[in-house]
Amino acid sequence: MVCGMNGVTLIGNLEESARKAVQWLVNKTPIRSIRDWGIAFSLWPVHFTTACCGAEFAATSAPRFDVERMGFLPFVAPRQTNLMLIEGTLTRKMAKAAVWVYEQMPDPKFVMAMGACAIDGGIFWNSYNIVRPKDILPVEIYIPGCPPRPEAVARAIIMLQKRIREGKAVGLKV
Amino acid sequence: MSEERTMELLIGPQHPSSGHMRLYAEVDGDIVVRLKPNIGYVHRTVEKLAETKKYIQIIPLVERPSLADAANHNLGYVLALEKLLGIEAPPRAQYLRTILAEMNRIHSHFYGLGIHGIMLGSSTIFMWGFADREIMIEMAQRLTGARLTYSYIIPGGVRRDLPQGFEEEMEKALRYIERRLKDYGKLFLRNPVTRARLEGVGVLRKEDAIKLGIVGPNLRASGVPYDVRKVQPYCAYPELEFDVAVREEGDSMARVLVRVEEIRQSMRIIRQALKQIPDGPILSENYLKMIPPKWKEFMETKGRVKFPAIMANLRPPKGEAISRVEAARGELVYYIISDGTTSPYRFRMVTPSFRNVVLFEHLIRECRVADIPAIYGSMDYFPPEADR
Amino acid sequence: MGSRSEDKIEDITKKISQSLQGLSIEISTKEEIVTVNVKPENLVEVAKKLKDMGFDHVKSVTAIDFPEQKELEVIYHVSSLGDLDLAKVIVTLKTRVTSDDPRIPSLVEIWPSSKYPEREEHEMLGLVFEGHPELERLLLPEDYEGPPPLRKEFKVRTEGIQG
Amino acid sequence: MMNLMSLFRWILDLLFSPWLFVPLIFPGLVTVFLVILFIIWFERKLAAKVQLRYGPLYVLKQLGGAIQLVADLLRYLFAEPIIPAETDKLAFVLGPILLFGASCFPTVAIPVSSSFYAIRSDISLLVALGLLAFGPAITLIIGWASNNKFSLIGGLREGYITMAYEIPLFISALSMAALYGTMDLIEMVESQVGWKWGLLLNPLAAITFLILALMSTSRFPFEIVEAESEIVMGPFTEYSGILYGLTMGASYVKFYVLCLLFSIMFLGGWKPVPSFLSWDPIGPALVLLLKSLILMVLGVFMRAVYPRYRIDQALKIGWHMILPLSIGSVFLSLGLILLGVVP
Repeated sequence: MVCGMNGVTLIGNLEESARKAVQWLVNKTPIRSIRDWGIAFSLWPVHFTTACCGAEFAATSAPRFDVERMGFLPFVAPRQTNLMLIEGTLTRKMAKAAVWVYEQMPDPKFVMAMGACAIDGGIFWNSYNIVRPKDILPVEIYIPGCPPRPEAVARAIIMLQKRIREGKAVGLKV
Repeated sequence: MSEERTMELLIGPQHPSSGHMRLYAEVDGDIVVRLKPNIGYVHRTVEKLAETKKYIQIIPLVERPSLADAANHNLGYVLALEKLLGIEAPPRAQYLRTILAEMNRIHSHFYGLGIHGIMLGSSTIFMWGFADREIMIEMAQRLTGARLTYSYIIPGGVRRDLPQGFEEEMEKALRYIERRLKDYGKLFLRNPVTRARLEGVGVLRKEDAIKLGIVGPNLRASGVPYDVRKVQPYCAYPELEFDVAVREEGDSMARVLVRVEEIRQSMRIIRQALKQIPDGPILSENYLKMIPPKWKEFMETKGRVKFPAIMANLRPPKGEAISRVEAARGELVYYIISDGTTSPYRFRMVTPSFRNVVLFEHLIRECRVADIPAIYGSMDYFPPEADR
Repeated sequence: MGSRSEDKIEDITKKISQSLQGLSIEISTKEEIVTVNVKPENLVEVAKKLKDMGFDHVKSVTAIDFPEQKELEVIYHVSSLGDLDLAKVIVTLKTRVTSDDPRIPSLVEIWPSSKYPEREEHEMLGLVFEGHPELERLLLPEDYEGPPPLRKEFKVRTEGIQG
Repeated sequence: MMNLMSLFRWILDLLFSPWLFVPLIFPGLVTVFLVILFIIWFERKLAAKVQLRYGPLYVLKQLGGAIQLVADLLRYLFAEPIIPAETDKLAFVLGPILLFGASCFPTVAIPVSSSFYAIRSDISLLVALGLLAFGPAITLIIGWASNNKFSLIGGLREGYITMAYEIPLFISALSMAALYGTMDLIEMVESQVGWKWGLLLNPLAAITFLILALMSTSRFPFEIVEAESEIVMGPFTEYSGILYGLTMGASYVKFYVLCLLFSIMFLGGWKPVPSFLSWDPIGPALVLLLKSLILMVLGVFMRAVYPRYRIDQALKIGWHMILPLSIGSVFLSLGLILLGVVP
């Protein structure tokens, strides 16, 4: 795309160079570490309960295991959130919905799979209506247990925060 | 009319107050003309899997669909299995089963109250509900060792005996919950905004409730005193007196008040059960004699049950059995047809939420868009339990 | 169970057998469960009679696949909510239908509470209820084409050492 | 060297001159951001305290998680701002920027002290309220532009609610103007001499103004425009990244401006300036800020107490209860003037 400005013609793709500039700027360590710190302490999971582990997920944000201390605020719409928590079994119908919601979320986004059913089918392993989350979504952290105890979910959140701040999280991409 | 007046609103699986299902709402301005639920998002084929599992393996399978109310589901299945096997649990085990069932009812009602609170916008009631639920979960953890999925009730009895000092701690917990229920009354039940949002909303008349076969607190809030614990008492309910919480109005507020009243009744039941609990074995006689003496002595000292070898390959005689249990959300029916092998020929599990699905189309009609979460929350509908 | 309620169940079963005189094949009772075997043709009249007697709702509709006799058995568990005496009794209404053309009159007009259970049995075992207002898919995903899942020939993976 | 110093002094004078200090520093941009950071954090901590838990803590453990909002804003800054394909792109992107701007404009008309103000006009109350009336129109544009059913319903709800609260808001403000005999905010504060605050003179107008402030910025129990459990996020459902950050901040800024107006009209503005703080722009500014912060904490505490009303109930309250009350407050002011009670 060529754009002329008072006689000076610029050649080359503007978006491409803008994206490179952003990546160069963001990858400078001070900005990168501040960004990772910001993302780590404001992990908002989208309100998308997939199965019965939702009861234990709700218990983690309840007063006894209050995970809002880590800045973890279950939020409403996919657009404003950056974490998707697969709570329990993913049936085929729900898997379609999970993929749509995942694609609607803005870019630095992470996926956590909670419960034995989300790891490899759990007690419903031989059901004909079950999908493994690892086949359809880039899952970062698996939480064993059926249902996992709220302490396990809180520990998984802290592990995800550490991974983000070390830059190893898959969802960071840029 | 040529031009389209109504707009189809998809309140899909990803929505703060839709739960694990999609609601097709025909909306004309702010008025909901018609609402059709599309369930099946958590259909994990429990009935088909039960045909591939052994009888003892079905206990954890049966608890998963209704996680918030696992003890009643476990109890219902084991009662049906005991009818097939023709054995009876000893009196002490009957009392232990009743205590766990009522504890589970209390924290399942708090779960329903909390979810209803967040749907109305009051996040405080969600947090309070889940805080008080943790107390009963902690007591259940002391009794059975697990938070939600207890698998505590086995054919012929229960797995563990009362731990030391359980009665005093339970008395403290119940007294704390009674104090908390007063705060709920002040902040939520008598709050002018809640009353404006719930009273007169989603009225279920008595004849419609009976015609549609509604169960549980939704039915008793419309004036029908049907409670399986009174109609066909099981476990230790014949010896315990409690009354059935019934209200006449049938609107959303009545359903919430029935659940709060049932929490009080369950506390009363637990107190009586803990006082009258008889001594004796916690596993039925014909399984006790199969256990080698060394393990039997272990069972006396530790108060924990060692499974006899026969449990692995239970082969109930050919035949069928049906059992009814009053789960937290309503009447739960199990129908097992066995053909003499180690796994059932046909396993039918009708959960209370599945019988309340018809409420969606019936109740949420000609009401406001803002009434959808209000009525949905008042039904205490748990989608995984309905989809099985 | 006090003796008073035993004889109450006796006279309820007597009332049922009187009212279903010629229609049913045989009636048997075991504790509080009254089993009524019926031919598919006169299922609707039996249902009407039971409804008039006070059994006002369907607890569950179960269909069982018997591949050897190539038959589907449909079981209606019916009881009463309004009248607490009748509520003690569960009437089990059983009919048999050939499994390659499973047609059965739907009882939704008589008992509206059987709308969703019948839909589920239609989806799970391919049973067609004539006269059902919306006989569509209920639990399975939209793009599911396989045979009805609860039929015996629909096999599901089992553990290797099941034996 | 000299001109460098004079240049620096010139910039300092310019900065501290009223025309730039008011819109930029005190009631303006910098204080707005600080107030947003503080009030949202305090709201979450207050709600958490009521709900038997801690609220944001480990962001900065010593200060009780004070910079939680900095982390949230940073996340919004670096999140990808998604602009859906079918939306009306220009209106979609400009909407939040205009909304945030429209909420910040009225701070220009708010005086800091009797001698330090950006614009002095004898109708500065009308200027502030008039600029405030921009917001709802832009929310309608946002709701319409983001081509999403829930945001369409949210935008329409904003339209309904605006009718219900805008008129009584003006009436109760004008009843106070009638009481003081002027519409100039500075004279209003001057005339509240001693402890004759507007609140004590005409409590009816104070109550209606406060309730309408809650209703206009959709705070609980009137959180109807972005009712989470019914229409996801209302008009702001489709926004992600910094665009959503702006819309979230806009309602808090509008509430901040309304609280400033309330404390000027009813709580005697910057009147009792304590002696140790008497340096002209800073002393009165801090007193005014303190009063409006207390009011904001009260408004924000409602989240922990009330569920939310339905749209028709809120409109009924607006039209049937608050409008007559505000008309009543006008008569109360007239009565006070006749009795000669007025300052």
